[in-house]
Amino acid sequence: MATRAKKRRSAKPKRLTKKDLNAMYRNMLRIRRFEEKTDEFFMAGRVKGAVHVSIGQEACSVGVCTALNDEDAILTTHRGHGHSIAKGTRMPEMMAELLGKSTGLCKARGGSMHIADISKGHYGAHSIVGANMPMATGMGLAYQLEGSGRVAVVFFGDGASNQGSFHESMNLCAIWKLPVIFFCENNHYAVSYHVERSTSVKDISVRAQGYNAPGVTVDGMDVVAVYEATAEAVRRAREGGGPSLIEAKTYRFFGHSRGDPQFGPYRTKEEVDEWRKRDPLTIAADMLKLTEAQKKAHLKAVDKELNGAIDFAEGSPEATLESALEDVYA
Amino acid sequence: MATRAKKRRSAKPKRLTKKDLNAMYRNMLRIRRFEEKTDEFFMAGRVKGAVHVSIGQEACSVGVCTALNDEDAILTTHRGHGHSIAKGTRMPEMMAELLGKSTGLCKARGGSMHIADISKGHYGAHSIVGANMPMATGMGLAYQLEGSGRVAVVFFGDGASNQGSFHESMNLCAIWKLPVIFFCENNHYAVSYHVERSTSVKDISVRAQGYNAPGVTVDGMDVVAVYEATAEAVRRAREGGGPSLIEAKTYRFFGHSRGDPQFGPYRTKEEVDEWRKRDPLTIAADMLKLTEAQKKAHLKAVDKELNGAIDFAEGSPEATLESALEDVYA
Amino acid sequence: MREITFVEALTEAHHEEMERDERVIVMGEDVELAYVFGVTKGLAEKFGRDRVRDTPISELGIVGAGVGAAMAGYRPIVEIMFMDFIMLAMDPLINQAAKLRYMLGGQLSVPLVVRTPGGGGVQYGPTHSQCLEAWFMQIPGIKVAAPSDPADAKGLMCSAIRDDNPVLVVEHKMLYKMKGPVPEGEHVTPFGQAAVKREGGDITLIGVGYQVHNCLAAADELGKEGISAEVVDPRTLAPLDTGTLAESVRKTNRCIIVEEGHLRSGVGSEISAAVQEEAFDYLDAPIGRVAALDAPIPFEPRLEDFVLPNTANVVDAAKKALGVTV
Amino acid sequence: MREITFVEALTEAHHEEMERDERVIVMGEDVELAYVFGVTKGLAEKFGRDRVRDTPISELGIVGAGVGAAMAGYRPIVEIMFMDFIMLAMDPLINQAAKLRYMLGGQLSVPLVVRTPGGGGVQYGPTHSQCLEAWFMQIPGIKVAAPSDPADAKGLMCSAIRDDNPVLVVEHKMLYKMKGPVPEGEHVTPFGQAAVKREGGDITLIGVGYQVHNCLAAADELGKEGISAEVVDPRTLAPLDTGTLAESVRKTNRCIIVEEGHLRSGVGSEISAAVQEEAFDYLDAPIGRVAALDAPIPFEPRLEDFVLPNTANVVDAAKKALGVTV
Ligand SMILES: Cc1ncc(C[n+]2csc(CCOP(=O)(O)OP(=O)(O)O)c2C)c(N)n1
Ligand SMILES: Cc1ncc(C[n+]2csc(CCOP(=O)(O)OP(=O)(O)O)c2C)c(N)n1
Ligand SMILES: [Mg+2]
Ligand SMILES: [Mg+2]
Repeated sequence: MATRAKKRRSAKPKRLTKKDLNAMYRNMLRIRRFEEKTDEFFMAGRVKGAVHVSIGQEACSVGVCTALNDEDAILTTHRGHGHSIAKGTRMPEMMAELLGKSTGLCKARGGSMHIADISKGHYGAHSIVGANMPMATGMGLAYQLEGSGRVAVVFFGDGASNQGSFHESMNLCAIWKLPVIFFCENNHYAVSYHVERSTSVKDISVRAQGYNAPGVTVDGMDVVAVYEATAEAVRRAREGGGPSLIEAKTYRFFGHSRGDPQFGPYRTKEEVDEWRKRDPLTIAADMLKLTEAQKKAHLKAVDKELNGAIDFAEGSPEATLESALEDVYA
Repeated sequence: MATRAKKRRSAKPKRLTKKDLNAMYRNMLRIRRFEEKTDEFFMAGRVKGAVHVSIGQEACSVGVCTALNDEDAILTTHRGHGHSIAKGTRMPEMMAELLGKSTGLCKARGGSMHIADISKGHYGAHSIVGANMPMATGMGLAYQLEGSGRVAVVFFGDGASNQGSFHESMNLCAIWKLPVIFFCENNHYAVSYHVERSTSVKDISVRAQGYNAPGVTVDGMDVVAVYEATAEAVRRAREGGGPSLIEAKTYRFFGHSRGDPQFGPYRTKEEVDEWRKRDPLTIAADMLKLTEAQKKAHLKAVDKELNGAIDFAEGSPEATLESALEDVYA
Repeated sequence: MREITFVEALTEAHHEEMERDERVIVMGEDVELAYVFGVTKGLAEKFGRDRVRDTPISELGIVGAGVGAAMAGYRPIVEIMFMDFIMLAMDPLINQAAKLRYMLGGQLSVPLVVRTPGGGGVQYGPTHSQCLEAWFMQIPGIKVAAPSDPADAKGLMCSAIRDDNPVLVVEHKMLYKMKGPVPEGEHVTPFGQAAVKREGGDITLIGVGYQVHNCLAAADELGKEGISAEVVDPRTLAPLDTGTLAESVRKTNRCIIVEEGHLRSGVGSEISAAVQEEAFDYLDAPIGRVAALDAPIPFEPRLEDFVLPNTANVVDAAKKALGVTV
Repeated sequence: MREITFVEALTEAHHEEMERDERVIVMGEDVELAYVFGVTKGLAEKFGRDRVRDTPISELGIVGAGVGAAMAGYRPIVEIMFMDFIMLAMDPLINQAAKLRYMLGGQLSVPLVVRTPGGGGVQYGPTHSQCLEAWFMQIPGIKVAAPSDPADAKGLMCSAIRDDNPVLVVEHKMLYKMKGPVPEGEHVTPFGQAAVKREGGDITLIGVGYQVHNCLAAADELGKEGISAEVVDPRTLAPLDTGTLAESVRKTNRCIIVEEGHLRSGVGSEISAAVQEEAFDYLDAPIGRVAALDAPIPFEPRLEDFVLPNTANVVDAAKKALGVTV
């Protein structure tokens, strides 16, 4: 692993073809269906613990991950199912984790908030809000040292952007020109707290100026817009240009987590309905001019995969009690 | 203590008279002499522990504190002698603290890095870099709640501006419009680490943009420039306009602390000499067109005060051992 | 006596103390709607959003701001949504709040309360289930309360708010919905006084927070076999009432300490060390400790149950101390 | 054998391990010039500023970056300038580094070393003198080393760097300039093996880090009065070699534990609890503990000396345990 040995590859973002876009639609649908199922299982008491679905935000997951290679890394949050699936995380083992089975990605220890699939460059959901940003910085440092041209993308929310870790990480990445992309999904709420109250700037992307890094705000419901902004940041990162901050304005259609209704104490049905009109799946389907039949075909294929994953998970043995004491040390 | 009871006073910054400027010169000289003595005592092994003198940065201390009322608060750093003196901290009790006497402001427990004089609105030097910013935020919150029109000023260095606490505090002050002034003394080094390497922006004041707050950079060797920028920020704060960030470019003429020479491993004699040409005392003396005789008179008065403080400290009893176990709890 | 839940008892303490002293203010994530565990319910409506305010996700900043507001004469209560997140705020709590009074020569005090839910049982996994009380016990200048029932929750919370020192109140998540008698009107429980929650003569079971209930259940089990267990709850961990704990052990000659934190260097380590110092000549068996097994707390219910201490663990440890074959 | 200082031993460990494995990197404030205590001296010149880099003052960020670099296959060593500042980095160390391997189902490991100077004696006052080892001992998934002489400093540091787990190495400031014999060439001290630093039959003195030297000095004093003290150094606190500690106590029947942290819930609490469990029947007196008095560490030299444990405290505690009137 020679230090800065290899020359950095300059990667020109590819232009999306119709086939690409179709794949992106399909991926968003995979996320949507997976999370609908997860929510259903959660309500039925079959998935335990803390579960946060990202329904409504699928364009962020898919737009970003489409711009990455397999060797690139992502680090995500408590709301990470979408990112996981978009990055290629194996769905059966992911469902097994949610159902607490021995075959789960985390061996039934981490659950929804800690899904990871290192084999796919998915370095984990991290449930401490903001904790993944310093980690991404360190991964970027490693990638720079090995001169591999790999990039690390860290997902975080509007709420997380107020953690000190954001500041320290952005500064570190900027001074060292690390290949790290800070992707902020501004879904307008941190639990019940609106971004306008929590955050002193209108566009979180403005904060990039404090680090001499580029910052852009994109439509987080438009998978192509997300892809393009990410592809540009990836190019820059691979060329040694350092970090970028991308803010995607988006919305979660469901409640924050367990027990939180879709609307109620802190947001109105009208607001949710308004955003639902901009469902990222609808937008992508419209771009693709998908017919009802085509949509059905997508759905059928996705559900087949999903049912396979569920079958795998349900058919897997429970974790043994002794396994709860393993892997504490390497 | 009625919540937001009183109307905020609008304070128009006063125009400095020659008398004011003379007082400012005198105060800078008081700091200079106090710290020269402290350094001498330190070298002689009479002042123990960690001591950081601010010689070269006196214009910051005095420029800021001249813009404050007695009821306003300051919170300072490991390098806080200057701020302390400028805010009116009792010099005899301060010297007694450095010499570890029972009459010391901190009863010989805190030493140089924790000088405080609450009776003068000096809420302490804080030796954990960056820790004073959240505290200042809380004090600003208290002042807003009591509607008193008081402001809190927090001093910190270029190095400290990279702590997460800076980010969290700026954001909190901005969303709540708290009367807090963030005063960054950019003396270009954090111990041996140059600001250009540690900090991703040229002017730290730029970071204010990330919080939708005003940020300015001023000449930290010019006491009038510092005063004016502070007075404007104070006005804004008292009127409910929220926090400001002021960056003062300055320089410490001495080493970082014990054992660190004035120049050597990380900076050159030429660099120090260059900055010494802009000694804040010289600049102020020139503005005032002080004669040699006038300067001598200042010096004499200051040394008299200083010697009185030293006499007080030397004449004070040592702290009793039992006192080391007191005041742990209220 | 009327029965209310642990959460209701805490909420009541807030209402009463905020009425009593207008310098009491509340800050935390989602506290206005009391959205997570409900302790701050109704406070924002009653006392206004100046005194009860939602904060950004900035644990360091808000605890630090709590310290500052306390320095300026207010009495802030800062909620940390899960105890695990307090790791982000160790500096303001330990390097500042706990030391400022001493370090500044007694010039001011820091009447800050930080309250936070600790412990497992809700399948939240490794980073949302920890019990870290022992850390805070080591630090001079900060007090630690760990109530185990609604009456103590109210009484200790009122004490905490009135205390001129920083206080950490640890509320176990599994207690929140538990009901119990709470006296009407002012009810203040002093710090540093352990409570004998059940008398017995054969062995002393010392329980921390929620684990008091495992001790009580174990005492029931042991009772069926003719063993009379005394259950003692220290209630505050700093100050720690070693006198009452040792007194019980001098009577029963045997002692088991039950906590939900990890064994090595846990609350039980200190209690064991202190009790053996004070009751050495009375001990007929080694002091035993029951604690979480040596792994992070996994989220899956069976695994979580396995790692956390349970009643059977307490019964077994007690029998071992009594030389009864299990 | 050649004698080198504690600092030189640590520096040597860095040089050798960095030569041995190019994935070893070093980060910290002012580490390039090794400006504060000198441990990283010469590394930047030799290995370049890519592998040895100064960082901004961002303790949370740099420890977190260490975690990330370790996740990506590097073996970072992060220096925290004073142990007290580690409070800013508890989250990456405890919620992330110590748990990631377990929490992600064993998919990766986190070979991170954090090293930091702890303790008093240099008049740096309340926020630059703390000993917080006990906190880390409670957390499954992180190891803790506390060397007391140059040979162990080198040996434990090499072990720490080669370990695939997160390791905290606590270096007492008063040890840095201490000289002692260190074998030439590769010298790796395994974790979890206490060392008997001096044999004796009447009482066991267990010392943590720098306090081993207070124990040795106390043993000298006691020897003058015909009391033969055995001095044992656990060397690593997690894993903790309770076997060797208890074995010594089974021989001497008496035990005093000496640490520089605060007494309540300190390292001594755990050692006391564990030793009495393993050696209960052999104890002829309560296990005694010597630690810092119950106050922050004041800066003034006389006051500091008063609050910190000293040789006389150890002698007195030992005599008390032996029933000798002091
Ligand atoms: C350090 C920390 N503080 C608080 C929480 C509790 N918490 C979990 S999610 C969440 C809101 C996060 O908001 P945001 O970053 O906007 O992400 P979103 O939930 O909207 O996806 C909070 C407060 C946490 N997990 N970690
Ligand atoms: C949290 C923390 N990290 C590190 C230190 C050690 N330290 C003391 S002063 C200092 C440099 C501070 O630089 P800057 O903020 O620019 O202030 P200056 O010394 O230049 O006045 C450092 C690293 C500390 N006291 N606290
Ligand atoms: Mg959000
Ligand atoms: Mg500086």
